[in-house]
Amino acid sequence: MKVLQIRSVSIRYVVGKKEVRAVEDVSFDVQERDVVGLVGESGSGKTTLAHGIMRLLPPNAYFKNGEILLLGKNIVKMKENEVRKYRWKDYSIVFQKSMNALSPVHRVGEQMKEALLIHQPNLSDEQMMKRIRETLDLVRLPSRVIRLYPHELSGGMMQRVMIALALINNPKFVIFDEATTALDVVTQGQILDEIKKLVKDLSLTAMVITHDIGVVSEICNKVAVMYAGRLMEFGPLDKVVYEPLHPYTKALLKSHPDFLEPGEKMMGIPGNLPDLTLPMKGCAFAPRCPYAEKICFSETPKPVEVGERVVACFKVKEVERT
Amino acid sequence: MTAGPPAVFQGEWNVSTFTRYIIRRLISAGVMVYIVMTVNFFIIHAAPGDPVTIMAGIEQPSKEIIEALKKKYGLDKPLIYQYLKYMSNIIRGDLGYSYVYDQPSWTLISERILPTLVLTLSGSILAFVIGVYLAIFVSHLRLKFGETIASVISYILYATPSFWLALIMILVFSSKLKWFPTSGMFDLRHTYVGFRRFLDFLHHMVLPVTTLMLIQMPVFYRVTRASIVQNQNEEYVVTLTAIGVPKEKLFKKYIIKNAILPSITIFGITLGFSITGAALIEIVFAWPGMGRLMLDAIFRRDYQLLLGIYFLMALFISIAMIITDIVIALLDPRIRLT
Amino acid sequence: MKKFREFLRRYFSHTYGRIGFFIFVLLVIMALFAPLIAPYKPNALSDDVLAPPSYKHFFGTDHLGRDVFSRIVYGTRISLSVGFVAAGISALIGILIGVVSGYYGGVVDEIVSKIIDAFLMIPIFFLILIIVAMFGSNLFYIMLVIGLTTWPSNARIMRAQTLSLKERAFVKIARSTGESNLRILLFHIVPNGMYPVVANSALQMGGAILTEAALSFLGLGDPNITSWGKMINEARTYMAFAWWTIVFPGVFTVLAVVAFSFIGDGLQHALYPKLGGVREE
Amino acid sequence: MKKLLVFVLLLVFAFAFAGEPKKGGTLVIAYWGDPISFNPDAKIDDAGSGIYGCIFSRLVALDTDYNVIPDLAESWEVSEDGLTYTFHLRKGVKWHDGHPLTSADVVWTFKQIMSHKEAPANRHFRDVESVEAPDDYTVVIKLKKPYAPFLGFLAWYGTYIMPKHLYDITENGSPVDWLNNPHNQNPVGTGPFKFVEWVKGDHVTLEKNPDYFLGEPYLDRIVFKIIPDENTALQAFLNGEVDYDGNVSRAQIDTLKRVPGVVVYLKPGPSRYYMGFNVNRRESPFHDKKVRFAVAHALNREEIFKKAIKYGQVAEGFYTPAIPWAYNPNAKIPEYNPELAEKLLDEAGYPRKEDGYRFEVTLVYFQGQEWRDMSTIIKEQLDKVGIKVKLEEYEIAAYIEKVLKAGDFDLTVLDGFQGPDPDNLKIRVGTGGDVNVMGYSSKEVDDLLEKAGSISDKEKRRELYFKIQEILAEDLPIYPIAEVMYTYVHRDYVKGLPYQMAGVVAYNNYAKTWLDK
Repeated sequence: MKVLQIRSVSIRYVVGKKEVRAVEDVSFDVQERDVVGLVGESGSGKTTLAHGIMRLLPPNAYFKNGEILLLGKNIVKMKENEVRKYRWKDYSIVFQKSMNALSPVHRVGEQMKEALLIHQPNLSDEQMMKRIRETLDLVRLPSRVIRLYPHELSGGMMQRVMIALALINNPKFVIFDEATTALDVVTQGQILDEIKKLVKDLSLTAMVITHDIGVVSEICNKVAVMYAGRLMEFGPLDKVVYEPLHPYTKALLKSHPDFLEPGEKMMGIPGNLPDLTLPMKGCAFAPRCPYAEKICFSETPKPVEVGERVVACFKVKEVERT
Repeated sequence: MTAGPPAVFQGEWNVSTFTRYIIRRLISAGVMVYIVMTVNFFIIHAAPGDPVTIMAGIEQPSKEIIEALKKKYGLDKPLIYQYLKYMSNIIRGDLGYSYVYDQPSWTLISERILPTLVLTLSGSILAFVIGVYLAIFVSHLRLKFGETIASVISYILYATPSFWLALIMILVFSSKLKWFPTSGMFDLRHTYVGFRRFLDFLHHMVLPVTTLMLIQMPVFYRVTRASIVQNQNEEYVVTLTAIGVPKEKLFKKYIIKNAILPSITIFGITLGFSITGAALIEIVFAWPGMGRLMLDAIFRRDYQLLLGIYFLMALFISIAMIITDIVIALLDPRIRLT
Repeated sequence: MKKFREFLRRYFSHTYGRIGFFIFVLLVIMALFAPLIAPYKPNALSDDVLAPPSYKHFFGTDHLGRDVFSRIVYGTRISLSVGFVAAGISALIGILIGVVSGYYGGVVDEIVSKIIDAFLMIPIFFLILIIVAMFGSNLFYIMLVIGLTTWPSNARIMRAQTLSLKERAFVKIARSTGESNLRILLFHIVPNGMYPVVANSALQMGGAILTEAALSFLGLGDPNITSWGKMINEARTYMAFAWWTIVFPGVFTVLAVVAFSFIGDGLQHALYPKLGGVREE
Repeated sequence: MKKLLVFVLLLVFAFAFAGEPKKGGTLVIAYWGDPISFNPDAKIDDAGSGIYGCIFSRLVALDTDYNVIPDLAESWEVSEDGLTYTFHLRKGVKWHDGHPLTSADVVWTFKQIMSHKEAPANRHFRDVESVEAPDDYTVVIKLKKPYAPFLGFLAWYGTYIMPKHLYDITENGSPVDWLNNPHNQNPVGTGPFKFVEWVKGDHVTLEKNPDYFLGEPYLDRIVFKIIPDENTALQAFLNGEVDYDGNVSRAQIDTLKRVPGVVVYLKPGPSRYYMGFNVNRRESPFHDKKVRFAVAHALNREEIFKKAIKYGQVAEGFYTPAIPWAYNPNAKIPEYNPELAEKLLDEAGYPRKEDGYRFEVTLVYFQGQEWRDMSTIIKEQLDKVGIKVKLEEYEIAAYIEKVLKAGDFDLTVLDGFQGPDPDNLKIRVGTGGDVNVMGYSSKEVDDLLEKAGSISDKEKRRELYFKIQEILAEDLPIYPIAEVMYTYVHRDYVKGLPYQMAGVVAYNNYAKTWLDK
C-alpha cells in the first residue's frame, strides 16, 4: 500500500519580487513500512519538501503545482482546518532538536499534553498522563521529564522528547527532519539506534531527512537524492548507495568517508549551488557535473526508470558503465 | 548511557539558597548605594554655591548671616569630616537635615513621597497595561493598518518632550474643553470629605497621570510588540502549530507568556525610578511630589536633603531591581537566581 | 563593498528607515543652508511682537519680535549638533570601554560592569541636571555631559559584541600570527562589532535632543544659542495666546527625534533582519 | 501711562460704589512657592513673607505705599534725639490659642532677633542698646546712635512678633532654638487668619480669626495654592480655579487686560532694574569711566523696556521715584547716542578691529525670562557699536558664586528693592556693600551715606541723598534701566485687597478682603 505519493510537486518561496524555486517537479512514492532517506546538501529543498508534506510551510511559500497524497488524501488541496485534524494524529514530524523547539517557559509535559488534548480529547486527564509517560518510556526517558522545562534537558534528552512528541498519537507515518544532526557523535548513535528500533517495533512508515548519507545507510531501505530542488535519483538503499547511477549521487558519496574505497581520497564537489531564483534550463547539476554535455545545459532530463529506481540524467547509461 | 539528571538539577532551589541569594543581592545593592552616595556627595559639594549663600539671596546678603548659618550647620568644617559624619548618620538611618527647611530630610521626603507614588505608580501601571495590551491587540488582529497606526503613534509619543505634552494637555483639556482642573490634588474651594474627596482627587489626577502614561507607554508597546514578532518566528511556534494547537490558544497561552517578559523587566526598572521620575510633569501640573522637592533641593544646594533623596532613590531602585529579578525568575524558568 | 551595498539595500527596504532618512536629510539641508532658507536673522528683533503666522512670518513671531521660522531653521543646527556630538562622545567612550572590558576580561571587566550597574541606579537626567545646573550651561558642556553620562548602554553592547567576536576565527588567527592586542582591537574587533552601537547611537541622538530640550525647559539651556528647547521654554508664558510660539518648535523637536528613532530602527533592521526592530532600552 | 491712569480711576470708582463688604467665602490665591517654615523671623523667606502677614502681626507695618502704619502698636513716640522709641500696644489682643499678647512677647522676639546673627532683621538691630517692657503694654527701644530708617525696617522684614509662651521652651534642660520649634510647622499668631493646614507643595489653608484686633475678617478661609509654573497658574486663574494670580508673568499682562471680569492693577514699586559695570577689575574695559559712558550712550533703554520689561517705566535717575522725597530728578542717565558712544570708545583706545569688534565682554545674569530678554537686547545693541557681548546664564547659586563672590564678569543685570528707606543704598553702592557687585568705592559716597543714615531730619537727609545721586551720575558704576511695576491680577469680585487698603492694613494682610458674589 502506498502511504505517500508525491506527484510533480513544485514549491516556491516569494522573497521580495523574486521567487525561489525550492522544490521543482519532484515525484516519488513511499510504500507502507518503507523508511525513505531524503538526502541532499543544505538548500537542496529536502526540508521544504518535508514541511510541504506536513503543510507547515512558512507564509511566503506556496505549492506551484503537483499533489501529495498522504494516506490517500491530497493534502495540497486540504483546508487548514482539515490539516489540523489529521496532522499529528495520522502522521507527524520530528523536528531538529533546538533549545527553542518547545516553549521555554512551559513545562515539557504540558506541551506534550496539547497533542492529546487536540487529537484525543476524550481521554481523561489520567489517561493522558499515562500516555505521556508511555511515550517518554518508549524513548527511554524517565517520567520526571514531564515536570521539566526545555532548557533543563540535555541535547539528547531534548531530541528524545521531540521524538516522543511525534509518536504520542500513534501515527502511521513520521518524518524525522535532521533528527540527529545537532547532536554529538555518541548521542547521535544512540538516537539512531532508537529510531531504528522504534520504526521496527511500531511498524512505522518513515521518512528520514538528512544531509548525512551515512545516517541513511544505517536505517533506511530507500533513498531519495535531491539537488537544487529536484529529485536526482530514487531507489532502494543498496542500489542507490552501492551502485549510484546519477553523477550527483556519486559525487555525494565521494564526499562521505564511509563510502570511499580504501585509499580513495575524500572529495568535495567543486562549484556552488545554482541560483534558485532564476528559471533553470537543463539539468540543475550540469554546471558542476564532470559528465555534462551540451544537451545537459539545454534540456531538463526526465526521470527515467532504471530497474527498481528512477534517475534523472541523460547520461545514465554512460555513468552506469564507469 | 541512560539519561542522567542534568547538572542544573543537582542543587534544587530551596529556601536557604533563596535567602542566601537575597542576602547577597542586598549586600551588593548596599555597595552600589554607597558608591552612588559618595559620588553624589562630592559632586554636590564640588558645585559652586552653597545652601547658606543661596538662602541669604541677593537682595540683602550680609556676610554675618552667611557665616552664622555656616557655623550653625557645620558647613565650616572640613569636607571629609562632613562626609564621614553624613555617612555615619545614614548608616544609623538618619537621612540628614535640611538646612533650608530646618527639618529632618526624612520628614520633608515623607510628606512628598505619597503624592509622587500615587502619580507615578498609576501612570506607570497604566502605561504598562495599555502599552502591552495594545501590542497584544494589534498583533492578535494582524491588521497591517492597525499596526502601522499604533506604531506611528508610539514613535511620536516616544519623541514628545514630557513637559511639552503636559503644557498642551492643560491647554486642550483644561482651558479649551474645561474637562479637568489644571493643577494640584484637590479643589481648594470646597472642602469635600469622604468619597466626594476621593472623586475630586481622581478628577485632579486624570491629566498628570494621562500625560505620564502617554510618555511611558511607547516603550512598553514597542518592546512587547517586537518581542511578539520575535516569538512568532520562534521554532516552538512551528512545533505547536504542527501539533495542532489552534492559533488563538497558541497566541494567548504561549506567545504572550514568552513575549511579556522583557516588558516586565522594563516595568520593574520604571517603578524603581518612580520616586523622582516625573519631576517635569510635577512642575507643570503643580503636583506636590518628590521630583519638585528634588529640583528645589538642587537649586538651593540643600545638600543633605538632596543626598537623602538620592539615598532613598538608590535604595528604591535596588529593591525594585531585586524584586524584578525575582518576579522574572518566577515567570521564566530559564533564569536562576544566582 | 558588496556587504555594505547589501546593508544599504536592507536599510532602505525598511519603510521607517526610508522615512527617517528623508526627514534627516531635510533637517541637514535646513542646518547647512540656514542663512539661505531663513528669511530673517535668528536674533533679529523687530517691532512685530507676537504676530500670528502670516505670509511675512510663516510661523509668526515671538515676544521679542523674532521670526519663529528663522529661529527654528537655525535651531536645527543646534539640535543636530547636540544629537551628533553627544551621541558621538557617548559612542566613542562606550566602544572603548566596552571593547577593553570585553577583550581583557578579569578585574577590568568586573570594575566596568560594576560602573555600568551603578549608572543604572542613577536617574541620568538628574545627574546631567545637577552637573549643568552647578557648573554652567554652555552648549559644549551640555553635549559633553550628555555624552559622559550615556555611554554605559553603548559599552554594554560593545562588550557583548567583543565577547562573541573574540571567539571568532579571524580574531584567533590574528592572535596566533602575533598581532598586537591593540591592532586586534582597533582593526578587527571594533570595525566588526560597532554596528549595533551605531544603531543605538541613532536612538541616543534623539535622546540627547530631548535632554537638551528638558534642560532648556528648566532654564538651563545655553543663552547664546537658539535651540528648539529654549524656544519652547521662552514661549511657555505666551502659549495661551500665541500658540505658534510653542507648537512649532515642539513639532520640530518631535520630528527630529522621530527621524532618529526611525533611522535607529532601520539600522537595527538592516543589522538583524529577523528581529522586527527590537530596541535596547 | 495714560491707560494706566484711566484704569486706576475706574478702579477707585468701582471701589467707591462697591457697597457694603460681604461676609464669607474662600479666597484662592495662586502662589509661586512654599514657605521655608512658619517662623517668620528666622530666615530670609520670600515665599513665606507673602503669607506671614495673614497669621502674624508686627509692632508697626508697611502698607503697599510704603507708609508705616500702626499694627500691634497703637501709637509710638520717638524722642527728640532719635535714640528712644516708645511703643504702646493695643490691649486685649489674643494669640490664636487664646493666650493674651503682652510686651513680654515683643521683648522676647526682639531679643531673639538680636541674638540670632542669621535672622534677616538682625542687622537693623545692630545699633539697639536695649529693649525693655516697663509694663505689659509698653515697649521701649533704646538705640546707641540715631538710625533714621529704624522704624521703616521695623515695619518691613522679619520683625513679626512671636508667641513667647510657645517658643521660650526647654528640652532636656537646654533652650530649644526657634529654628527647631515644632510651632514652625503649626504657627500661632495674632493676625487676621488662623493656620489650618500646610500640604507642602500643594497649598496653605488659613481660616478667619474672629477676634482679630482690626475687626473680624470678611473671608471665611484663604487658600494659597502653590503653582510653581507661571503658565499653569495663568490657566488655573483663567479657568476660575483661583481668584487671584500671585504668580503672574509680565508677559501675560497684555492678554489678561483683555479678559472680561479680570482686574489687572499695576503699581510702581520701589525696586528697579539696572546693569552693573565691573569697575573694580583692572582688566575689564569698564574700569575706564569713558567706556562706561560709551556703553550708556550706546544703549537704548526705551527699547529694552518696551520689549523685555513692558510694564513700569523707563529709568531716568539714580534712585527709585517710588520714594519721592529722596529721588533727585536732576541726576540724569546719559542719553542714547550711538555716534557719541563710538567716538568715546575710539578715544578710550578701543578702535574697531578687522572683524568689526572693539573688544569682547561677558554679560552674566541669572535665570529668568526678563533677565534673558534684557540681556539679549543689550547684546544686540552693543553689537552695533562694536562691543561683542557673550552671555552667561546661571542659576542663582552659581550666579552668586561668580558675580558676588568672584567678581568674574564685565557686565551684569540685576534688580533690587530700594526701600523701605534710601539707607538701603549702603548695600548697593557703599564700599564693600553686600550687593555692590560693581566693586564701586567712593569715599565721598560712603561718608554721605553714613551721615544720612544717622540723622533724622528728613530735609537734611534729602540733600545728602541728592548729592549721592549726582556723584553716581558722574561715576556711572551702574546703568539704571527701568523701574519695576508691581502687578496685581485678580477676578473683579475680589475686593479690599491689601493694595486697595493702603493705610489700613499691611501689604500682606488680607483682613479687609471680601468676595462680591
